[in-house]
Amino acid sequence: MEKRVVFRSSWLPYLLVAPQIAITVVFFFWPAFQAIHWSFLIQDAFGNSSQFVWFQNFQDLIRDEAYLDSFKVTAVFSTLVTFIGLAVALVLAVAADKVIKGAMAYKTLLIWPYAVASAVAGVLFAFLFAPSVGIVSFALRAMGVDWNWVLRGDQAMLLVVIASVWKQISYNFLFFLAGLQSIPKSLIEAAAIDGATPVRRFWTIVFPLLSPTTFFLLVVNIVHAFFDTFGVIDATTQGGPAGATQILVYKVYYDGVKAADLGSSSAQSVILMVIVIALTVVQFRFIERKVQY
Amino acid sequence: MTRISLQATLVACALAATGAQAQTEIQLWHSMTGALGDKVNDFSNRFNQSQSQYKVVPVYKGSYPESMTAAIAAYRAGNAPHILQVFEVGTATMMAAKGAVVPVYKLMKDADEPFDPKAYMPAVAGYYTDYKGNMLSFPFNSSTPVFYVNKDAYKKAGLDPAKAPKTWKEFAVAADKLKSAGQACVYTTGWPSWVHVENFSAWHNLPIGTKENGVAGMDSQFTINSPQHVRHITMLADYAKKGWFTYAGRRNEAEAKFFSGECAMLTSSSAAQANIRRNAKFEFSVNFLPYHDDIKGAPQNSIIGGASFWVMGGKTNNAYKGVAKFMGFLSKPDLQAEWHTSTGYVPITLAAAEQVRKTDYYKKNPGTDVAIRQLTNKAPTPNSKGLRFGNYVQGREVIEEEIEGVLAGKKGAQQAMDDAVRRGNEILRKFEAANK
Amino acid sequence: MVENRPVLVFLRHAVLLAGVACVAFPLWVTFVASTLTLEQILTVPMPLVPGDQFWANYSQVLTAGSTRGAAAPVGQMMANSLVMALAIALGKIAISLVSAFAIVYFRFPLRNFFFWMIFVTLMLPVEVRIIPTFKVVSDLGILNSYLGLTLPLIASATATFLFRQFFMTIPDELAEAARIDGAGPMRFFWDVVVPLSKTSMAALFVIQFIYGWNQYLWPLLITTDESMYTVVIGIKRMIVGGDALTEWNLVMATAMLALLPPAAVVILMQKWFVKGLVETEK
Amino acid sequence: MAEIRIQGVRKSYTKGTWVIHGVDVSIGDGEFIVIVGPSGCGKSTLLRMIAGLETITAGEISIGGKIVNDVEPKDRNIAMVFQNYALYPHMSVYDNMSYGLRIRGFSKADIETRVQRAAKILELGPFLARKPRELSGGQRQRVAMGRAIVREPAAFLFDEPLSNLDAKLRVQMRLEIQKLHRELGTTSIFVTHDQVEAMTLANRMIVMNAGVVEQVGAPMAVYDAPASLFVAGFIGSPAMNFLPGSVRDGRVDVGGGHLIALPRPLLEHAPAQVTVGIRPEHLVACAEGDDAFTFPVETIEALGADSMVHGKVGATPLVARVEGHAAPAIGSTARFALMPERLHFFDTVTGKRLAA
Repeated sequence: MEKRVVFRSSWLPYLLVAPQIAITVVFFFWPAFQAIHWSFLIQDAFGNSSQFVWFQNFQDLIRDEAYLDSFKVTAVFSTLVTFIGLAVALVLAVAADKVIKGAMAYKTLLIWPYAVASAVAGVLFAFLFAPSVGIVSFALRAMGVDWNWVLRGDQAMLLVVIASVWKQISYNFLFFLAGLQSIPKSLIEAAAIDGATPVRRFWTIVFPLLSPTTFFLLVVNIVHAFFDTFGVIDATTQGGPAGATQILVYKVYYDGVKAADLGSSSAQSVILMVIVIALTVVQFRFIERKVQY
Repeated sequence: MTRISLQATLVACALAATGAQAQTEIQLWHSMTGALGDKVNDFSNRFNQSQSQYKVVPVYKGSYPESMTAAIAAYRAGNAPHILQVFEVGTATMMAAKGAVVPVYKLMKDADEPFDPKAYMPAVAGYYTDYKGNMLSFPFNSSTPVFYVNKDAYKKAGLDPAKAPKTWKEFAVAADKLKSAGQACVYTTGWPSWVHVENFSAWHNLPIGTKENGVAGMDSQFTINSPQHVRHITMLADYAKKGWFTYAGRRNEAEAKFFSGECAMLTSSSAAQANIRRNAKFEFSVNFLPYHDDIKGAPQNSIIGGASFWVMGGKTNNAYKGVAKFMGFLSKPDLQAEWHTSTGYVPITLAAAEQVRKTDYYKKNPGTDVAIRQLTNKAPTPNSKGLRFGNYVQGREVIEEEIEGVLAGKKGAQQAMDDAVRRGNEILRKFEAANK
Repeated sequence: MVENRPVLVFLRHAVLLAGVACVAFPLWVTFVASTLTLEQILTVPMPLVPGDQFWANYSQVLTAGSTRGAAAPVGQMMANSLVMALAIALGKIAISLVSAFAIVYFRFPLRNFFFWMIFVTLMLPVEVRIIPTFKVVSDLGILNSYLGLTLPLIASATATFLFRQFFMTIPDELAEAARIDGAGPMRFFWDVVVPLSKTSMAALFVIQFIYGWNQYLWPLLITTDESMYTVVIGIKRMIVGGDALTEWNLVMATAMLALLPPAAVVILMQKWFVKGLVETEK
Repeated sequence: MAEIRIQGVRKSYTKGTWVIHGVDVSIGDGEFIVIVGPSGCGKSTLLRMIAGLETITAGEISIGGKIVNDVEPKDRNIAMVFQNYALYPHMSVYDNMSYGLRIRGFSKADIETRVQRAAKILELGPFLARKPRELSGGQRQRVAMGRAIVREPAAFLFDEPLSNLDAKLRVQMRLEIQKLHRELGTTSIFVTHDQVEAMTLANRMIVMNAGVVEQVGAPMAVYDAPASLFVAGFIGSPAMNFLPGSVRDGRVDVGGGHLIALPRPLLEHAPAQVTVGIRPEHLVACAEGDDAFTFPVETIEALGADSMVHGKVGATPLVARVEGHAAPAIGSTARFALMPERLHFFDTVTGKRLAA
């Protein structure tokens, strides 16, 4: 789509885009190229010596089982966060869609976690699940669960998944609700007249019609799980135990900042960039299709 | 900013503004929180009042890794502090950073400040001394892992509270009893790698790595997959399975489990004593770390943890004179004795240790001398004077990951320690390559 | 709704109430913990009704901070967070508005190139290029400054796209009428585009305010000076208490303070918030 | 007040494809010109070129004797009324009307008098403080005109200004525009696709098709003598019946056994294929026995005053307009008399009117 009307000026548009382009170049492109450059170097922490090593950082990564594990962890983590988050939000949205009384109140009560920083969410859950003082840990132990996420990877994973899902539910909920409310009532009424039960109506009419929203949320949630959960992980498990919750972004941060291994961290950044670009292309294609549709 | 440093800054600003004869400001970045932080401020103030040429400005910069990261970034950006407190695992990284740091022995020599490395406790100074015997950084807060026992729990389990287990064999007996008596958590530990790999090695006179634990050269290799190491880790896993050992995390999370009474025994830093004393509602004792009596030479001596002050490069000679003066000030026996008794960290000079010993402090505060005694149990061997591995922040994490893997039942101890050695060596090689 | 069986209605409310309870539970525990003494929290299990330490804890954190962790007063951190959130939100709106205006209402060489340049930034979340970005900011000498906190986060493809989409819906005739009325591009921008974009701006403001307030990794990296901490990282630093035990009551009070402003913005500006969410993502 | 001359104006967006193929018209001072044609015929583009909103690829446009090809819209001394009114939604009616004056630096008092005068003419007085969204469609339309009037420009340009209104309002606004033009006497160019608007409003109309001016002339002149099949079909409602046929012996065989004689002046150079045009209103019902034009009645549309009689001659559908109650029964044979002077003859191949 293009505007029919245009203003003509040989300098004004450049002036107008200048701030954005300047910031983009300085804080996006320069660092991105820097990352690519560094991924070919081995440097000491203080930047006093560096050597060009071609693809050695990448080769090391491919052979590093911790890195491969991190891939697996990321896959498991984002899958869980995405599916649990979507499922719970969908149930809530379906329930809220049909509620007339108190709909606004429910909505208000359900959306505020979006405003909570993931690091703060992490802190809240770290407190709830703290091994010795946490109230949920206490309840779990009282129920006979051997709850110790500082050692048990699956429990640590569960913890960060719960915290991330908690934070993401409001977002999914809002989109599902909007999606549900945009489905023409007449369609559902027609199905009801055809004799379909509510459950059947949901699966045969509502859910398929929601699929654009669902697909969109799928991508957004995967991206969320990839990046926005950094705060949750840093505030709770810090990637442990034994790397069980070390997602890719956390490893980039850890290796680059805490372990001062800039070469490896940069190589991981480059790999992440490729992944993100792939994800974006998927999303973009989807948007294109939606436009045609 | 803490209030005191804020004041200091204000004063500095005021001085600069009035154009009065400016003092040379010395930035000190540290990671000491709470009472420890107050002590650092207090020492700085006292130093500032003792003379008028220099002004030490202490700034809390977050945890050890955070403050080190900040300093590295600041160095790269050209505004590093004069003095940086670096935790023990960062030692090799700092040593390798030629040009970024000024070795303390050189600093003191250039400033004509009296300095005798022999005045420092060998178990402490050794950690920060290069192969030629030159002290590279100034040890500040040093502690060592000790063994805490809940005497009340012992009593309840029918054990003799006055007799804490000396060996792991005795430990097993006690653990069994405690468990049978219904103790929810028998034993836990803070800092797993520091206690159960690094100090385990030193305590049993076993090498952690070749080349004298890396002190003699960057081309060292880890040796923590020896049969003795594997046996110890296997034992821990076995204890965990029996419910005698509860893993609490990589840092000091275990301490809360001990002073809340949940766990009856704890191995963690000697510096945790003050905290435990404040919070524990029961009697406890501080003891030497348990050892395996069938390993020859055990118990040897334990090694330290904590942090030292590194002097960053690229500053004026005048500022370095001030830094040297400050370090001289900090080594004074009075000050060291005060630091030791008020914080639980060990004194760094022999004179200070002697001074405290002469008082009745240890009698009044049983257990506070355990750390020193343990550190000086025997003259340090190449295996027990310290360690120096490149990028050991990462290296230690690898070891801890592997131990966690064993405790979680994911792999056997042999496999885990082999993996730890292999992965650790990769980090060492990379560090070696980066610091050619 | 087609049928309204009481059982279904009941079920729906039950599901929703359960959802609300699950969502609110952590908040409740946080609030309760922020009104207790540390000793009360450490007695496992902690009570689930508020205690009497509300004023004590909150005034402590607001004016002095934790006694054991980083000892920066939370009041200062809140101010930093506010500055950061406002600067990011307003800055984003400003630069995105003008760049979207240029891209939509002008034809000029490199226009598509610029457009793609901005688009590509969508693909590079700050987390991915965090270390080199840090290096850039450090080279520019703006570590530990508001400039360093905000500038790198101000460029945003999302906001530019939102405005671009919105401008596309402004009828062409409006610009034509303005041209005939004698308005130049900037006059048109100020007199017509900006007033018409008000709702989009409000929506974007809510989203970006939250985004700015909740930043974690970036301020974590570039602030090492306590006077520059934001409240989100301030909390985290209270937990890594080194040798001391975390003062959970104070941490939780700080957490409440950290989450209240953005939550208030979301709830009070709910209409804009929902609009902003839906539109920025389309 | 001004004369507008359009000479050899052509427009293309992409090289080689012309949207406007070369228009030559001159519009007299105070004239009301309607450009009419189906959508996509280039009429709006032409208007926008006059306004200065589109560049002129070739040719010249002058307003008041001054060539304006490179003159900014604001400096052309024209005002424009848009189809969707293009009112600034966030400004009050008063501000909408005065915006152009404010930009041009008119004094407050001056603006006030002009706006009030326009408001009076358009009966907008009570609405000046309102926002456009608080107005009805007709009122918005009037505000749009008010915005044009206050400027007192040399020419008004109307771009389909009535098409967003409902049928009734459209008729009313049409009358108002007529009245306005009578009062102000400003040169006006009015673009529409609605031939009724064109017929009723225009002093002269320009019929356009596919970027080409088909015919320029007074409405009745165009109606009486459409220059082409296109114009003939476009002007008049219901549309003219076209009976294509081949010429034999001076007569056109339109099928169904009907032969229509060519008027004498055309006889000599008539092409082989000729289309005969008959407006539905020119088929006059007649009694049996006459030399009639007959076809079987298929459908009747009763409109009240008139009835439309549909049928086919050969394969060609045909409509006749008869008096409301005079419709024949469906299935019966309708009989009509043809009035030779009302018949139109076109070259089927070129579409051009056959003229003597």
